[in-house]
Amino acid sequence: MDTLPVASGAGAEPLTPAQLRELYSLMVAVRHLDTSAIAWQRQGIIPGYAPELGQEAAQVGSGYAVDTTRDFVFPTYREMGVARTMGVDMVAYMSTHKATWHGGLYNPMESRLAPIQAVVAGSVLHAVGWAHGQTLAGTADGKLGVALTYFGDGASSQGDVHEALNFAAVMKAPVVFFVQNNGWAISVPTERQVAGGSVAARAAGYGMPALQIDGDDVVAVVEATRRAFAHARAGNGPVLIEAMTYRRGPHSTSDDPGRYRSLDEERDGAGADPLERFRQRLLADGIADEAFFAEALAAAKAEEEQIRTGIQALGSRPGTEMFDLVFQETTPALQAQAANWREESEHV
Amino acid sequence: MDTLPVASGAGAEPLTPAQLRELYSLMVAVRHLDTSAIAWQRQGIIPGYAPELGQEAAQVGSGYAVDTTRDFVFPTYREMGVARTMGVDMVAYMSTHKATWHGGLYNPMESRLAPIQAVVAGSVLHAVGWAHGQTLAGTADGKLGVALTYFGDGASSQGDVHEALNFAAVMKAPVVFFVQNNGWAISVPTERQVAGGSVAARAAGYGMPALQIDGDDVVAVVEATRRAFAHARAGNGPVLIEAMTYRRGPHSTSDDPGRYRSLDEERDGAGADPLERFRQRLLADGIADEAFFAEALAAAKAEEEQIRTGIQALGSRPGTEMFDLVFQETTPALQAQAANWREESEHV
Amino acid sequence: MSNSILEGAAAAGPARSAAATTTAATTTVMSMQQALNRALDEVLAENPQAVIFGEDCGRLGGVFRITDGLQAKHGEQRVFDTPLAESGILGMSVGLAMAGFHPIPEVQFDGFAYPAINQIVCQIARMNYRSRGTMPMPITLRVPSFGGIRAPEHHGESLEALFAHVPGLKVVSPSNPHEAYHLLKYAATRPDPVIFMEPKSRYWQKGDVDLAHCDADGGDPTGAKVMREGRHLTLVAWGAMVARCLQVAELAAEDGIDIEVLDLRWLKPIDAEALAASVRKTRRAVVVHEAPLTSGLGAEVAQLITQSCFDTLKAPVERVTGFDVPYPSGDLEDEYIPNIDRILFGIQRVLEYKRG
Amino acid sequence: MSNSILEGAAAAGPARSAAATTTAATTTVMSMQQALNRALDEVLAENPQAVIFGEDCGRLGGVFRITDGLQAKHGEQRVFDTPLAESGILGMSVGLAMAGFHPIPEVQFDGFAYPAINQIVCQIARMNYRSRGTMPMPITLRVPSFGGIRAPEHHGESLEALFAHVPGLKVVSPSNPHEAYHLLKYAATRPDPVIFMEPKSRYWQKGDVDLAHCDADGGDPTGAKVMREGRHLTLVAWGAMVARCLQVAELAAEDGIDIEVLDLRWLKPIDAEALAASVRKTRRAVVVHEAPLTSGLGAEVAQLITQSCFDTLKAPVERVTGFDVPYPSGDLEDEYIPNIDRILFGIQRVLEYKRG
Ligand SMILES: Cc1ncc(C[n+]2csc(CCOP(=O)(O)OP(=O)(O)O)c2C)c(N)n1
Ligand SMILES: Cc1ncc(C[n+]2csc(CCOP(=O)(O)OP(=O)(O)O)c2C)c(N)n1
Ligand SMILES: [Mg+2]
Ligand SMILES: [Mg+2]
Repeated sequence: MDTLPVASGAGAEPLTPAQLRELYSLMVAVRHLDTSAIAWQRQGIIPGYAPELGQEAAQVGSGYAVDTTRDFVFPTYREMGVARTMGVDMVAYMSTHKATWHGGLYNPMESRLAPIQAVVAGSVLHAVGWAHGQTLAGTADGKLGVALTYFGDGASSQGDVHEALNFAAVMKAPVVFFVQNNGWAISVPTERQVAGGSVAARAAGYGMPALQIDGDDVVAVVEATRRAFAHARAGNGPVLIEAMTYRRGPHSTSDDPGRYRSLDEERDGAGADPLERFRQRLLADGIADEAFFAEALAAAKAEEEQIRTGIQALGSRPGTEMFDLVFQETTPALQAQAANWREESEHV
Repeated sequence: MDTLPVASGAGAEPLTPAQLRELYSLMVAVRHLDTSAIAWQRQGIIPGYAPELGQEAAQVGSGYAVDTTRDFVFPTYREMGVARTMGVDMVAYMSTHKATWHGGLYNPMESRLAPIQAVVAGSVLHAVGWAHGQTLAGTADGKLGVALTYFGDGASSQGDVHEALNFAAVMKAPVVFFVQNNGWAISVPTERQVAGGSVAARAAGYGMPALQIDGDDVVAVVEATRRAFAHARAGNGPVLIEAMTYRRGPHSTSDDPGRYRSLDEERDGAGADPLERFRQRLLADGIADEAFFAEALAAAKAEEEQIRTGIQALGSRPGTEMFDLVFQETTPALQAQAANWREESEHV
Repeated sequence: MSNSILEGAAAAGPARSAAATTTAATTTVMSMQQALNRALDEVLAENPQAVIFGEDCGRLGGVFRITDGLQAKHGEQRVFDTPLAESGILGMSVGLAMAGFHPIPEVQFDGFAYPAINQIVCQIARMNYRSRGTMPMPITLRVPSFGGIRAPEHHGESLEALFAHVPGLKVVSPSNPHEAYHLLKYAATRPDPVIFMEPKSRYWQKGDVDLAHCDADGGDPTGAKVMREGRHLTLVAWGAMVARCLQVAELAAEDGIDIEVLDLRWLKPIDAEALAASVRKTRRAVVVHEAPLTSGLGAEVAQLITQSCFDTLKAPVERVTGFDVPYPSGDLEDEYIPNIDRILFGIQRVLEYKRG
Repeated sequence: MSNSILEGAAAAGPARSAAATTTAATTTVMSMQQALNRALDEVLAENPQAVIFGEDCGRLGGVFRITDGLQAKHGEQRVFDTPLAESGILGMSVGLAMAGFHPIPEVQFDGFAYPAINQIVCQIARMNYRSRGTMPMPITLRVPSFGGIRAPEHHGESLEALFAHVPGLKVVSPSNPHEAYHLLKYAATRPDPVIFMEPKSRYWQKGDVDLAHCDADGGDPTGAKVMREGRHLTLVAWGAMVARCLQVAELAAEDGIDIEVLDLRWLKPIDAEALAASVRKTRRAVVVHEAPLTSGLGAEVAQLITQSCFDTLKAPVERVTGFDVPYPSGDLEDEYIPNIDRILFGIQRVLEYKRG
């Protein structure tokens, strides 16, 4: 499925030991925050959460390729690992799961991460538009900003994904379509979702290069994403990456996977844990040792504690924001409603 | 692009001389009616028309493969040739261009031709649903009714087409997707519409067999469509056919192609006239002679006259139909509006 | 309206069993989820052409479990999962209807009906008309609707004004388990497309369900329904707001204000006569809905009342609704959805209205 | 309102030239198509971030020629054709807005806005809110709208009630060339999403355009506008119905009935004060629109009037609208769109209303 011209992948030097360790630290931080968030939900700290257990390599690896000075990332509701890798303020990010603000409290323009997107396939076209904007704006150094857009195997069924692939390819827009094929869309397995069995296989029909990769191998993910970015950045048009992974947890904290898949199926489908795989590899290659792993875990724990404290401290947003943030230029009708609301809620 | 397993195409005997002559007669009838309709529009008999000049082979050839006792056809706004080939009442069909009734006055259930469809890609999903209904209903003789759905190169950009291809392939629905790639979607040429250059190339991404054929060769069209029908009928799932043809006329009688393509471009793009090509072939193969051609043309003219007379005789539909045909079970609100309308228009 | 007598029976009750079990004792206690599930079960049993499908409807039984157990009982041909594409689901429904089926598709959440609007408005709603009555569209689209469950974005939308504006659609919303059972059975046997808006915040509320008949008169459940009689003011509502209005009426009664609560039930066609009959008596009306104010269905209801009761009305019809803002997150939901206080303020404005 | 003096000049006029040509004589005669084309030309010239795109917008200049000549003049980067997919066009607009552009997409016909509704409602309308004001959506969506041209199915839809109900959108419709020029220039320079509904049946009607300012007060064209003053009754309309209401007013004047015609212009936000001011004076109102009656914007207008003028109103506000039926074909269009007779009947009902 590797239809990306090799020539265009040039310039991607192998990852250094320091980078490999950084990737591991990121994956541990993400894993720890992710599993903690489930605990938070059980403890009533947050009302719900969509875990990404098992997708750390795909998320950290792809997010690692982003240049936040010029690229822009379009997540779904499950890209916590990408956000963390990009250095987004994680209290502001996780606030969406506290139900503080749909889309999150972080500043998307500064973070270069679009607001959390709850519509399946909702932002894939936005990425194409943003990317075409880079082409229109032009570039002084021949290097375009690249849009990186995430979607799932389930989302691949939406018409918007097709329109996005076609628009991007017709316009040669610098987009990297990053599909996390995690085997499931809530209760529906990929084989009853994705006709033909592979999202990457769709790309050829648009004359678009594609890579289907082991999404649980973080190094493979970084390398593939970098190749794709180099291709798009140079003005050669979009690339599709299908990272094969597995949704190890429930769809969300309100889902009950026992209704549609057995524990045996889960074990078989999931394969080896990407974090553990990477750990073994670092050990085998002598790049990291147990002390490093312990340190990384400790850092992850400290980080999670800080984020939890931040989340717990988050109050509700003031009701005036309901009215004030609708428009850049408010309207008399909205102001009247706001005044009415203020009056009636102060009475109480 | 022929990815349809040859084995499944079995059973399609070569066309007999009588059948070949029939195809020619149909093409002449369609050509004559089509060019006449433009004249009708100029004469004020009908307000508008979407000609299919140059697509006679694609339409007659594909429509010829339909078994109206069990199949169902889903047209766009440009499939007059298919309707004629299927034996649809042509006054009732052409009435839509008289602006008598959106969708046409023919009975779609009896004709096995869905109402004329003005939404680009609008009915492609309907075909999938109807076809899946055949699977659900089952078949006594192992032969399924097949849905034949038409769409254009422009329509291929719509999300609904992707959803339809995916649904059909996931459900192995007996659908033949028949794309007339006529080079243009109003003013936009295929190369700026269809990324990768071929709609047929998309099929592989869904694990769906596809045929890209010379849509101006009526025999090739019949044979391809028959193969596709045999495949789908036997329960092997959907097939996509891309018939390469050319929209020789304007998009519609209100279009001015001179604004976006030159006459030279038209001549080069269109290639040889499919009707003339077929005529030469029949002559060369000794299947028909000038006398036959003259007879076919005379029949076409007589037919056109009859249809024109029928169209001219068509009055406006009574206003009560506006209210009576909305629901199977009308509502008090609608009845009140109808009563009000009746009262106010009788006053006048 | 005492539930307690039958509560025990209902706990072990037949909420998921087939239709044929109607006994002499036809009243039972169910949640709305159970009532809807039972209605679908019976529809499948009674009409071999009925098919249910959508995202996660099959094995999972839907994210709200409305189709729970139906695939296991009626088979994968009758109840099935589709790929994740709402336009696909509704577009497919058209074809199934043409093939003689009665499709009962589900859109997983209100906010995900938007990708299907093109198929709903341009195809489903018009096909009977376009085909001159030869291709009826007996499609019952179930849409878990409205807010009140602190859900993520797009999971708390109120699309009734949009649907009600579309010629060719009928729209209905039940307010309690009893209505849910009957209205769904009625809707799912109609020859026309019906949008069935389920108030998701009420799914788990239990209530008496009289399986034998919906309304006291035993007729079809086609119009609006007086849920509480009153003399001083008519509260008009639908879906989850009906229960809230009943609460409000109880509170107002403590102050001697006698409120009539009208459950509109059908949002298209609207029962204009029921509105007129009630307001002719009470001479005052407040309409309550969750959707944003502007161009909401409350405007239509208010205008219908004003048209028929202009001379009797003591005050302009008041609207208590969601604001013209995107559905908010978390706690702000309580500010957005009409709450008891805001409804009471609306009532007060009407009662205190003085012609000037 | 005499056009004749400038007619000659207009024929050879500067309708397609750039913005800078404003001279002392600022009034010229143009068709609405020319006025819109000129407005877009000027917007492109004045704002380098403005981009125009859609189906057949580029080389062809749009099926209605509204973008005629703009690609040749401003280049293929500024004015371009997209593939045939409305969701794609609107979804792409979001990304372009994020990248700092001011997208001015076109949907070829009203009925083909439906495939884009998901992107419009769930994305464009909410992005400013979702991003807490950090990602404004200065998107001006042009939609050739309404009926009256005997077009094929789906080419004569009136979506204003739908758009007006969506929090986060603004909606405007011009009624003549002058309004078209100014409202488009104003809309296309706003930082918020505006749906710009062009009455396609008026594209070829000519009229005076004062290029210098829109309204007499020289301010922003933000509210409704009195197109004809009158004392006996207020006709409220927008788009193509304004001209028809002006005709009706002329006819009524022959019978001594003095009608005020209010062009609503902005369908969201609605200028409630202008409605109140007019009806406080005339004490009677009829609202006219092409869209189906039920849940149409007429209900909102009527209710706003009733709320503010309950005491002064002599009769309930009357609505003269399209019926709750799919937009019909051919001659039936004349029955469907409010015609002069139906509007006069509506006026008569209001004038003859007797409290009983
Ligand atoms: C348009 C739309 N339809 C339905 C949903 C409800 N929904 C949320 S997530 C989901 C499954 C998505 O599966 P996939 O794209 O594979 O992503 P994953 O959850 O596996 O990360 C569904 C059906 C939605 N959010 N948006
Ligand atoms: C959803 C939708 N968008 C836009 C249009 C307007 N329109 C009518 S035909 C057409 C071009 C269609 O091109 P293609 O699919 O290639 O078919 P052809 O006209 O060449 O037969 C367009 C843009 C439409 N009818 N439906
Ligand atoms: Mg998935
Ligand atoms: Mg074409």
